[in-house]
Amino acid sequence: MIRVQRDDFDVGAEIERLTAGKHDIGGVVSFIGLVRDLAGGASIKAMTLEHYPGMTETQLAEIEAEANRRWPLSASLIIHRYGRLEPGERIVLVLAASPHREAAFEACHFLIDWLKTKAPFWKLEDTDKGEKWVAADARDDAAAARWVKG
Amino acid sequence: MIRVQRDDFDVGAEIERLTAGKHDIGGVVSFIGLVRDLAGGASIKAMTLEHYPGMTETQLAEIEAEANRRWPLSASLIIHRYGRLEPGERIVLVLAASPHREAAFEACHFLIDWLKTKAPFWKLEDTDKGEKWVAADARDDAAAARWVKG
Amino acid sequence: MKILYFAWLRTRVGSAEEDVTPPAGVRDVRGLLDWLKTRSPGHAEAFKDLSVVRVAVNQTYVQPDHPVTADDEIAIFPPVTGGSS
Amino acid sequence: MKILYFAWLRTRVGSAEEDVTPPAGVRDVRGLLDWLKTRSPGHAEAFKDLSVVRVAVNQTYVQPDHPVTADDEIAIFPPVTGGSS
Repeated sequence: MIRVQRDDFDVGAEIERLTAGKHDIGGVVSFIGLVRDLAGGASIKAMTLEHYPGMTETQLAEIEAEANRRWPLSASLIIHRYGRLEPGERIVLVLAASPHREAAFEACHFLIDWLKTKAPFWKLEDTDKGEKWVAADARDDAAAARWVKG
Repeated sequence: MIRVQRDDFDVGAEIERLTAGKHDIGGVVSFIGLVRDLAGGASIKAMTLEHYPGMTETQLAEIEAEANRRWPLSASLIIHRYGRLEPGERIVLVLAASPHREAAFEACHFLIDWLKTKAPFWKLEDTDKGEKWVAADARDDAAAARWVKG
Repeated sequence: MKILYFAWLRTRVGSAEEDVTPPAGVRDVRGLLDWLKTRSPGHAEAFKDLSVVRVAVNQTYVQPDHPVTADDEIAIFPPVTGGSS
Repeated sequence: MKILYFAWLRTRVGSAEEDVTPPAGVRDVRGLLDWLKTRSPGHAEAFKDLSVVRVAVNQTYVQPDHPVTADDEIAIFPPVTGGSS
Protein backbone atom coordinates (compact mmCIF):
# COMPACT_ATOMS: atom_id res chain seq x y z
CA MET A 1 0.00 0.00 0.00
CA ILE A 2 1.22 3.52 -0.68
CA ARG A 3 0.14 6.92 0.61
CA VAL A 4 1.27 10.45 -0.19
CA GLN A 5 0.02 12.93 2.35
CA ARG A 6 0.64 16.24 4.07
CA ASP A 7 -0.28 14.92 7.53
CA ASP A 8 1.88 13.00 9.96
CA PHE A 9 1.39 9.25 10.45
CA ASP A 10 1.25 6.96 13.49
CA VAL A 11 4.00 4.37 13.10
CA GLY A 12 2.63 1.94 15.71
CA ALA A 13 -0.87 2.06 14.24
CA GLU A 14 0.45 1.54 10.70
CA ILE A 15 2.47 -1.53 11.74
CA GLU A 16 -0.50 -2.88 13.68
CA ARG A 17 -2.86 -2.42 10.72
CA LEU A 18 -0.38 -3.96 8.26
CA THR A 19 0.28 -7.08 10.30
CA ALA A 20 -3.07 -7.66 12.03
CA GLY A 21 -4.28 -11.23 11.60
CA LYS A 22 -1.36 -12.22 9.33
CA HIS A 23 0.19 -15.04 11.33
CA ASP A 24 2.67 -16.04 8.63
CA ILE A 25 4.79 -12.95 9.42
CA GLY A 26 8.06 -13.66 11.25
CA GLY A 27 9.66 -10.24 10.87
CA VAL A 28 8.65 -6.65 10.17
CA VAL A 29 11.32 -4.13 9.25
CA SER A 30 10.47 -0.44 9.23
CA PHE A 31 12.39 2.62 8.14
CA ILE A 32 11.38 6.06 9.36
CA GLY A 33 13.04 9.09 7.82
CA LEU A 34 13.16 12.25 9.92
CA VAL A 35 14.08 15.89 9.25
CA ARG A 36 17.55 16.62 10.64
CA ASP A 37 18.48 19.98 12.11
CA LEU A 38 21.79 20.16 10.27
CA ALA A 39 22.77 19.84 6.60
CA GLY A 40 26.16 20.62 5.12
CA GLY A 41 27.11 22.83 8.06
CA ALA A 42 23.90 24.90 7.90
CA SER A 43 21.25 24.88 10.58
CA ILE A 44 17.84 23.81 9.24
CA LYS A 45 14.76 25.75 10.29
CA ALA A 46 12.43 23.67 8.13
CA MET A 47 12.26 21.88 4.84
CA THR A 48 9.52 21.92 2.25
CA LEU A 49 8.87 18.81 0.21
CA GLU A 50 7.48 19.42 -3.26
CA HIS A 51 6.21 16.52 -5.35
CA TYR A 52 4.55 15.68 -8.64
CA PRO A 53 1.01 14.56 -7.77
CA GLY A 54 -0.02 11.59 -9.87
CA MET A 55 3.47 10.54 -10.91
CA THR A 56 4.52 10.21 -7.26
CA GLU A 57 1.78 7.69 -6.57
CA THR A 58 2.51 5.81 -9.81
CA GLN A 59 6.23 5.60 -9.00
CA LEU A 60 5.73 4.53 -5.40
CA ALA A 61 3.25 1.85 -6.44
CA GLU A 62 5.73 0.57 -9.03
CA ILE A 63 8.59 0.52 -6.50
CA GLU A 64 6.39 -1.40 -4.05
CA ALA A 65 5.32 -3.84 -6.78
CA GLU A 66 8.97 -4.46 -7.67
CA ALA A 67 9.81 -5.25 -4.02
CA ASN A 68 6.93 -7.73 -3.95
CA ARG A 69 8.22 -9.38 -7.11
CA ARG A 70 11.72 -9.74 -5.65
CA TRP A 71 10.91 -10.87 -2.10
CA PRO A 72 8.16 -13.04 -0.58
CA LEU A 73 6.43 -10.28 1.39
CA SER A 74 3.33 -10.72 3.51
CA ALA A 75 2.74 -6.97 3.53
CA SER A 76 4.40 -3.71 2.57
CA LEU A 77 3.71 -0.01 2.96
CA ILE A 78 5.18 3.31 1.85
CA ILE A 79 3.94 6.61 3.31
CA HIS A 80 5.65 9.80 2.13
CA ARG A 81 4.77 13.28 3.32
CA TYR A 82 4.95 16.57 1.45
CA GLY A 83 4.75 20.20 2.56
CA ARG A 84 6.67 22.08 5.24
CA LEU A 85 8.33 19.95 7.93
CA GLU A 86 10.48 20.96 10.89
CA PRO A 87 13.48 19.16 12.42
CA GLY A 88 12.41 15.99 14.22
CA GLU A 89 9.31 15.56 12.08
CA ARG A 90 8.68 12.31 10.20
CA ILE A 91 9.09 12.46 6.40
CA VAL A 92 8.69 8.87 5.26
CA LEU A 93 7.73 5.43 6.53
CA VAL A 94 8.63 2.20 4.75
CA LEU A 95 7.47 -1.18 6.05
CA ALA A 96 8.19 -4.69 4.83
CA ALA A 97 6.84 -7.83 6.50
CA SER A 98 7.84 -11.36 5.58
CA PRO A 99 7.93 -14.86 7.03
CA HIS A 100 11.72 -14.44 7.25
CA ARG A 101 13.71 -11.51 8.56
CA GLU A 102 16.31 -11.39 5.77
CA ALA A 103 13.62 -10.79 3.15
CA ALA A 104 12.02 -8.09 5.31
CA PHE A 105 15.38 -6.32 5.82
CA GLU A 106 16.34 -6.47 2.17
CA ALA A 107 12.93 -5.36 0.90
CA CYS A 108 12.73 -2.41 3.31
CA HIS A 109 16.25 -1.32 2.41
CA PHE A 110 15.46 -1.66 -1.30
CA LEU A 111 12.23 0.35 -0.96
CA ILE A 112 13.89 3.37 0.64
CA ASP A 113 16.93 3.25 -1.67
CA TRP A 114 14.79 3.12 -4.80
CA LEU A 115 12.30 5.64 -3.51
CA LYS A 116 15.10 8.16 -3.00
CA THR A 117 16.23 7.96 -6.62
CA LYS A 118 12.89 7.36 -8.35
CA ALA A 119 9.98 9.05 -6.53
CA PRO A 120 9.48 12.64 -7.77
CA PHE A 121 10.06 14.59 -4.54
CA TRP A 122 12.29 17.63 -4.08
CA LYS A 123 13.45 19.21 -0.86
CA LEU A 124 13.82 22.92 -0.26
CA GLU A 125 15.80 23.62 2.91
CA ASP A 126 15.11 26.78 4.89
CA THR A 127 18.41 27.32 6.70
CA ASP A 128 20.11 30.06 8.70
CA LYS A 129 22.00 30.80 5.46
CA GLY A 130 18.84 31.11 3.35
CA GLU A 131 16.75 28.78 1.19
CA LYS A 132 18.44 26.03 -0.75
CA TRP A 133 17.21 23.24 -3.01
CA VAL A 134 18.82 19.99 -1.90
CA ALA A 135 21.05 18.49 -4.60
CA ALA A 136 20.87 14.77 -5.36
CA ASP A 137 23.53 12.80 -3.50
CA ALA A 138 25.78 10.48 -5.53
CA ARG A 139 25.74 8.11 -2.53
CA ASP A 140 22.02 7.63 -3.08
CA ASP A 141 22.63 6.64 -6.70
CA ALA A 142 25.28 4.19 -5.50
CA ALA A 143 22.90 2.79 -2.87
CA ALA A 144 20.17 2.31 -5.49
CA ALA A 145 22.63 0.76 -7.95
CA ARG A 146 23.20 -2.16 -5.53
CA TRP A 147 19.69 -3.33 -6.34
CA VAL A 148 20.01 -3.19 -10.12
CA LYS A 149 19.99 -6.73 -11.44
CA GLY A 150 23.00 -7.62 -13.56
CA MET B 1 18.76 0.60 26.24
CA ILE B 2 17.75 -3.00 26.77
CA ARG B 3 14.70 -4.60 28.39
CA VAL B 4 13.75 -8.21 29.05
CA GLN B 5 10.11 -8.55 29.96
CA ARG B 6 7.08 -10.80 29.96
CA ASP B 7 4.70 -8.04 28.82
CA ASP B 8 4.07 -6.79 25.32
CA PHE B 9 5.51 -3.46 24.16
CA ASP B 10 4.14 -0.50 22.19
CA VAL B 11 6.30 -0.05 19.08
CA GLY B 12 5.12 3.47 18.28
CA ALA B 13 5.64 4.66 21.85
CA GLU B 14 9.12 3.10 22.02
CA ILE B 15 10.20 4.79 18.78
CA GLU B 16 8.73 8.09 19.97
CA ARG B 17 10.55 7.89 23.32
CA LEU B 18 13.84 6.89 21.70
CA THR B 19 13.86 9.70 19.16
CA ALA B 20 12.11 12.53 21.05
CA GLY B 21 14.09 15.75 20.93
CA LYS B 22 17.04 14.18 19.06
CA HIS B 23 17.12 16.29 15.92
CA ASP B 24 20.34 14.80 14.61
CA ILE B 25 18.47 11.60 13.63
CA GLY B 26 17.92 11.12 9.89
CA GLY B 27 16.77 7.50 9.95
CA VAL B 28 15.30 5.00 12.39
CA VAL B 29 15.26 1.32 11.47
CA SER B 30 13.22 -1.11 13.53
CA PHE B 31 12.90 -4.86 13.49
CA ILE B 32 9.90 -6.55 15.08
CA GLY B 33 9.92 -10.33 15.43
CA LEU B 34 6.55 -12.07 15.63
CA VAL B 35 5.40 -15.59 16.46
CA ARG B 36 4.52 -17.45 13.26
CA ASP B 37 1.73 -19.99 13.10
CA LEU B 38 3.76 -22.53 11.14
CA ALA B 39 7.18 -24.12 11.73
CA GLY B 40 8.63 -27.01 9.79
CA GLY B 41 5.21 -28.13 8.59
CA ALA B 42 3.69 -28.14 12.08
CA SER B 43 0.95 -25.77 13.20
CA ILE B 44 2.01 -23.68 16.21
CA LYS B 45 -0.46 -23.19 19.05
CA ALA B 46 2.01 -21.17 21.13
CA MET B 47 5.66 -20.90 21.97
CA THR B 48 7.29 -20.47 25.34
CA LEU B 49 10.49 -18.47 25.59
CA GLU B 50 12.82 -19.48 28.39
CA HIS B 51 15.84 -17.34 29.23
CA TYR B 52 18.72 -17.04 31.68
CA PRO B 53 17.93 -14.02 33.87
CA GLY B 54 21.02 -11.97 34.51
CA MET B 55 23.07 -13.34 31.65
CA THR B 56 20.39 -12.29 29.16
CA GLU B 57 20.61 -8.67 30.25
CA THR B 58 24.43 -8.78 30.27
CA GLN B 59 24.56 -10.24 26.76
CA LEU B 60 21.99 -7.84 25.30
CA ALA B 61 23.80 -4.85 26.84
CA GLU B 62 27.08 -6.09 25.37
CA ILE B 63 25.52 -6.60 21.92
CA GLU B 64 24.06 -3.09 22.05
CA ALA B 65 27.41 -1.64 23.18
CA GLU B 66 29.14 -3.37 20.27
CA ALA B 67 26.66 -1.87 17.78
CA ASN B 68 27.34 1.57 19.26
CA ARG B 69 31.09 1.03 18.87
CA ARG B 70 30.67 0.02 15.21
CA TRP B 71 28.15 2.62 14.02
CA PRO B 72 27.50 6.27 14.89
CA LEU B 73 24.11 5.73 16.54
CA SER B 74 22.00 8.47 18.08
CA ALA B 75 19.93 5.89 19.96
CA SER B 76 19.35 2.14 20.15
CA LEU B 77 16.98 -0.23 21.91
CA ILE B 78 16.46 -3.96 22.36
CA ILE B 79 13.31 -5.33 23.99
CA HIS B 80 12.96 -9.12 24.21
CA ARG B 81 9.99 -10.92 25.74
CA TYR B 82 9.89 -14.25 27.53
CA GLY B 83 7.05 -16.54 28.59
CA ARG B 84 4.19 -18.00 26.55
CA LEU B 85 3.35 -16.25 23.28
CA GLU B 86 0.75 -17.05 20.65
CA PRO B 87 0.95 -16.65 16.85
CA GLY B 88 0.90 -13.00 15.84
CA GLU B 89 2.34 -11.83 19.16
CA ARG B 90 5.47 -9.69 19.26
CA ILE B 91 8.65 -11.39 20.55
CA VAL B 92 11.38 -8.84 20.04
CA LEU B 93 11.93 -5.21 19.07
CA VAL B 94 15.25 -3.84 17.87
CA LEU B 95 15.70 -0.14 17.06
CA ALA B 96 18.67 1.76 15.69
CA ALA B 97 18.64 5.50 14.99
CA SER B 98 21.43 7.37 13.25
CA PRO B 99 22.06 10.58 11.30
CA HIS B 100 22.35 8.36 8.19
CA ARG B 101 20.11 5.55 7.05
CA GLU B 102 22.85 3.09 6.09
CA ALA B 103 24.23 3.07 9.64
CA ALA B 104 20.73 2.59 11.06
CA PHE B 105 20.02 -0.32 8.69
CA GLU B 106 23.33 -2.04 9.34
CA ALA B 107 23.18 -1.60 13.11
CA CYS B 108 19.60 -2.90 13.36
CA HIS B 109 20.44 -5.89 11.20
CA PHE B 110 23.57 -6.58 13.25
CA LEU B 111 21.65 -6.33 16.53
CA ILE B 112 19.05 -8.95 15.60
CA ASP B 113 21.62 -11.26 13.96
CA TRP B 114 23.91 -11.21 16.99
CA LEU B 115 21.06 -11.40 19.46
CA LYS B 116 19.85 -14.61 17.82
CA THR B 117 23.18 -16.37 18.28
CA LYS B 118 24.33 -14.80 21.59
CA ALA B 119 21.40 -13.94 23.86
CA PRO B 120 20.46 -16.92 26.08
CA PHE B 121 16.87 -17.54 24.99
CA TRP B 122 15.34 -20.89 24.05
CA LYS B 123 12.02 -21.53 22.34
CA LEU B 124 9.66 -24.38 23.14
CA GLU B 125 7.02 -24.79 20.44
CA ASP B 126 3.61 -26.14 21.35
CA THR B 127 2.43 -27.61 18.05
CA ASP B 128 -0.34 -29.88 16.82
CA LYS B 129 2.33 -32.61 16.83
CA GLY B 130 3.34 -31.99 20.45
CA GLU B 131 5.97 -29.91 22.23
CA LYS B 132 9.33 -29.36 20.60
CA TRP B 133 12.44 -27.37 21.54
CA VAL B 134 13.47 -25.29 18.55
CA ALA B 135 16.92 -26.27 17.24
CA ALA B 136 19.44 -23.58 16.36
CA ASP B 137 19.43 -22.74 12.66
CA ALA B 138 22.73 -22.83 10.76
CA ARG B 139 21.45 -19.88 8.71
CA ASP B 140 21.47 -17.79 11.88
CA ASP B 141 25.12 -18.67 12.49
CA ALA B 142 25.87 -17.71 8.89
CA ALA B 143 23.96 -14.44 9.30
CA ALA B 144 25.89 -13.61 12.48
CA ALA B 145 29.21 -14.57 10.87
CA ARG B 146 28.80 -11.73 8.34
CA TRP B 147 29.43 -9.30 11.18
CA VAL B 148 32.60 -10.95 12.51
CA LYS B 149 35.52 -8.70 11.76
CA GLY B 150 38.32 -10.38 9.84
CA MET C 1 1.40 20.52 -25.07
CA LYS C 2 1.39 20.88 -21.29
CA ILE C 3 4.74 21.48 -19.60
CA LEU C 4 5.15 21.15 -15.81
CA TYR C 5 8.20 22.45 -13.94
CA PHE C 6 9.29 21.43 -10.45
CA ALA C 7 11.73 22.58 -7.77
CA TRP C 8 14.46 25.00 -8.90
CA LEU C 9 13.51 24.52 -12.55
CA ARG C 10 10.10 25.94 -11.65
CA THR C 11 11.62 28.95 -9.88
CA ARG C 12 14.11 29.67 -12.70
CA VAL C 13 11.49 29.36 -15.44
CA GLY C 14 9.20 31.42 -13.22
CA SER C 15 6.15 29.22 -13.74
CA ALA C 16 4.85 25.83 -12.58
CA GLU C 17 2.98 25.11 -15.78
CA GLU C 18 2.90 26.30 -19.38
CA ASP C 19 0.79 25.42 -22.39
CA VAL C 20 3.06 25.57 -25.42
CA THR C 21 2.83 24.87 -29.10
CA PRO C 22 6.34 24.12 -30.34
CA PRO C 23 7.12 24.31 -34.06
CA ALA C 24 6.56 21.17 -36.13
CA GLY C 25 10.29 20.38 -36.11
CA VAL C 26 10.20 19.61 -32.38
CA ARG C 27 9.63 15.86 -32.28
CA ASP C 28 11.47 14.59 -29.22
CA VAL C 29 12.49 15.59 -25.69
CA ARG C 30 15.89 16.88 -26.83
CA GLY C 31 14.27 19.07 -29.46
CA LEU C 32 11.70 20.33 -26.98
CA LEU C 33 14.36 21.35 -24.43
CA ASP C 34 16.36 23.16 -27.13
CA TRP C 35 13.24 25.05 -28.18
CA LEU C 36 12.17 25.85 -24.59
CA LYS C 37 15.60 27.46 -23.97
CA THR C 38 14.70 30.15 -26.50
CA ARG C 39 11.50 31.23 -24.73
CA SER C 40 13.05 33.52 -22.09
CA PRO C 41 16.31 34.26 -20.27
CA GLY C 42 14.84 32.28 -17.31
CA HIS C 43 14.28 29.26 -19.55
CA ALA C 44 17.79 29.58 -20.94
CA GLU C 45 19.22 29.73 -17.41
CA ALA C 46 17.08 26.75 -16.26
CA PHE C 47 18.21 24.51 -19.11
CA LYS C 48 21.86 25.58 -19.15
CA ASP C 49 23.12 22.28 -17.68
CA LEU C 50 21.04 19.39 -18.97
CA SER C 51 22.97 16.90 -16.81
CA VAL C 52 20.78 18.01 -13.90
CA VAL C 53 17.51 18.01 -15.83
CA ARG C 54 15.17 15.03 -15.85
CA VAL C 55 12.08 14.59 -18.01
CA ALA C 56 8.90 12.54 -17.65
CA VAL C 57 6.38 12.17 -20.45
CA ASN C 58 2.90 11.31 -19.21
CA GLN C 59 4.37 10.59 -15.77
CA THR C 60 7.00 8.14 -16.99
CA TYR C 61 10.75 8.87 -16.97
CA VAL C 62 12.10 9.14 -20.50
CA GLN C 63 15.39 9.65 -22.35
CA PRO C 64 16.18 12.64 -24.66
CA ASP C 65 15.20 10.69 -27.78
CA HIS C 66 11.66 10.00 -26.53
CA PRO C 67 9.00 11.45 -28.90
CA VAL C 68 6.72 14.26 -27.76
CA THR C 69 3.30 15.08 -29.17
CA ALA C 70 0.71 17.80 -28.69
CA ASP C 71 -1.38 15.77 -26.23
CA ASP C 72 1.50 14.89 -23.90
CA GLU C 73 2.02 16.03 -20.33
CA ILE C 74 5.74 16.79 -20.13
CA ALA C 75 7.28 17.26 -16.69
CA ILE C 76 10.75 18.78 -16.32
CA PHE C 77 12.58 18.64 -13.01
CA PRO C 78 15.95 18.19 -11.28
CA PRO C 79 17.14 14.80 -9.95
CA VAL C 80 14.77 13.75 -7.17
CA THR C 81 15.65 14.15 -3.48
CA GLY C 82 12.87 12.46 -1.50
CA GLY C 83 13.23 10.24 1.54
CA SER C 84 15.38 11.47 4.39
CA SER C 85 19.06 12.15 4.90
CA MET D 1 29.36 -25.18 42.82
CA LYS D 2 26.02 -24.06 41.39
CA ILE D 3 24.91 -25.64 38.11
CA LEU D 4 22.00 -24.22 36.10
CA TYR D 5 20.31 -26.10 33.25
CA PHE D 6 18.14 -24.59 30.55
CA ALA D 7 15.75 -25.77 27.83
CA TRP D 8 15.94 -29.48 26.89
CA LEU D 9 19.07 -29.94 29.00
CA ARG D 10 16.96 -28.96 32.00
CA THR D 11 14.20 -31.42 31.12
CA ARG D 12 16.64 -34.31 30.44
CA VAL D 13 18.61 -33.72 33.64
CA GLY D 14 15.27 -33.32 35.39
CA SER D 15 16.25 -30.23 37.34
CA ALA D 16 16.82 -26.50 36.71
CA GLU D 17 19.52 -26.15 39.34
CA GLU D 18 21.91 -28.33 41.31
CA ASP D 19 24.48 -27.64 43.98
CA VAL D 20 27.34 -30.06 43.38
CA THR D 21 30.77 -30.75 44.84
CA PRO D 22 32.82 -32.44 42.13
CA PRO D 23 35.99 -34.35 43.06
CA ALA D 24 39.23 -32.38 43.22
CA GLY D 25 40.32 -33.71 39.81
CA VAL D 26 37.58 -31.69 38.07
CA ARG D 27 39.34 -28.46 37.17
CA ASP D 28 37.77 -27.29 33.90
CA VAL D 29 34.50 -27.30 31.97
CA ARG D 30 35.40 -30.48 30.05
CA GLY D 31 36.16 -32.31 33.28
CA LEU D 32 32.97 -31.05 34.88
CA LEU D 33 30.80 -32.26 32.00
CA ASP D 34 32.49 -35.69 32.07
CA TRP D 35 31.82 -35.94 35.79
CA LEU D 36 28.20 -34.69 35.53
CA LYS D 37 27.48 -37.46 32.99
CA THR D 38 28.03 -40.03 35.77
CA ARG D 39 25.41 -38.57 38.10
CA SER D 40 22.30 -40.18 36.55
CA PRO D 41 20.99 -41.77 33.34
CA GLY D 42 19.28 -38.38 32.67
CA HIS D 43 22.59 -36.56 32.93
CA ALA D 44 24.25 -39.15 30.69
CA GLU D 45 21.49 -38.68 28.09
CA ALA D 46 21.67 -34.89 28.33
CA PHE D 47 25.43 -34.76 27.73
CA LYS D 48 25.58 -37.50 25.09
CA ASP D 49 26.30 -35.07 22.24
CA LEU D 50 28.48 -32.21 23.46
CA SER D 51 28.32 -30.49 20.06
CA VAL D 52 24.89 -29.15 21.10
CA VAL D 53 25.91 -28.18 24.63
CA ARG D 54 27.04 -24.64 25.51
CA VAL D 55 28.51 -23.52 28.81
CA ALA D 56 28.68 -20.15 30.57
CA VAL D 57 30.75 -19.59 33.72
CA ASN D 58 29.53 -16.66 35.79
CA GLN D 59 27.29 -15.60 32.89
CA THR D 60 30.06 -15.52 30.28
CA TYR D 61 30.35 -18.00 27.41
CA VAL D 62 33.42 -20.22 27.83
CA GLN D 63 35.29 -22.98 26.01
CA PRO D 64 35.83 -26.54 27.39
CA ASP D 65 39.29 -25.67 28.77
CA HIS D 66 37.93 -22.86 30.96
CA PRO D 67 38.67 -23.46 34.68
CA VAL D 68 35.84 -24.06 37.15
CA THR D 69 35.99 -23.45 40.90
CA ALA D 70 33.67 -24.04 43.85
CA ASP D 71 32.28 -20.49 43.86
CA ASP D 72 31.34 -20.44 40.18
CA GLU D 73 27.84 -20.29 38.70
CA ILE D 74 27.97 -22.72 35.79
CA ALA D 75 25.14 -22.63 33.24
CA ILE D 76 24.69 -25.46 30.77
CA PHE D 77 22.34 -25.08 27.84
CA PRO D 78 21.71 -25.83 24.15
CA PRO D 79 22.59 -23.34 21.38
CA VAL D 80 20.37 -20.30 21.83
CA THR D 81 17.24 -19.70 19.73
CA GLY D 82 15.96 -16.24 20.64
CA GLY D 83 14.64 -13.60 18.30
CA SER D 84 12.01 -14.63 15.76
CA SER D 85 11.92 -16.88 12.73
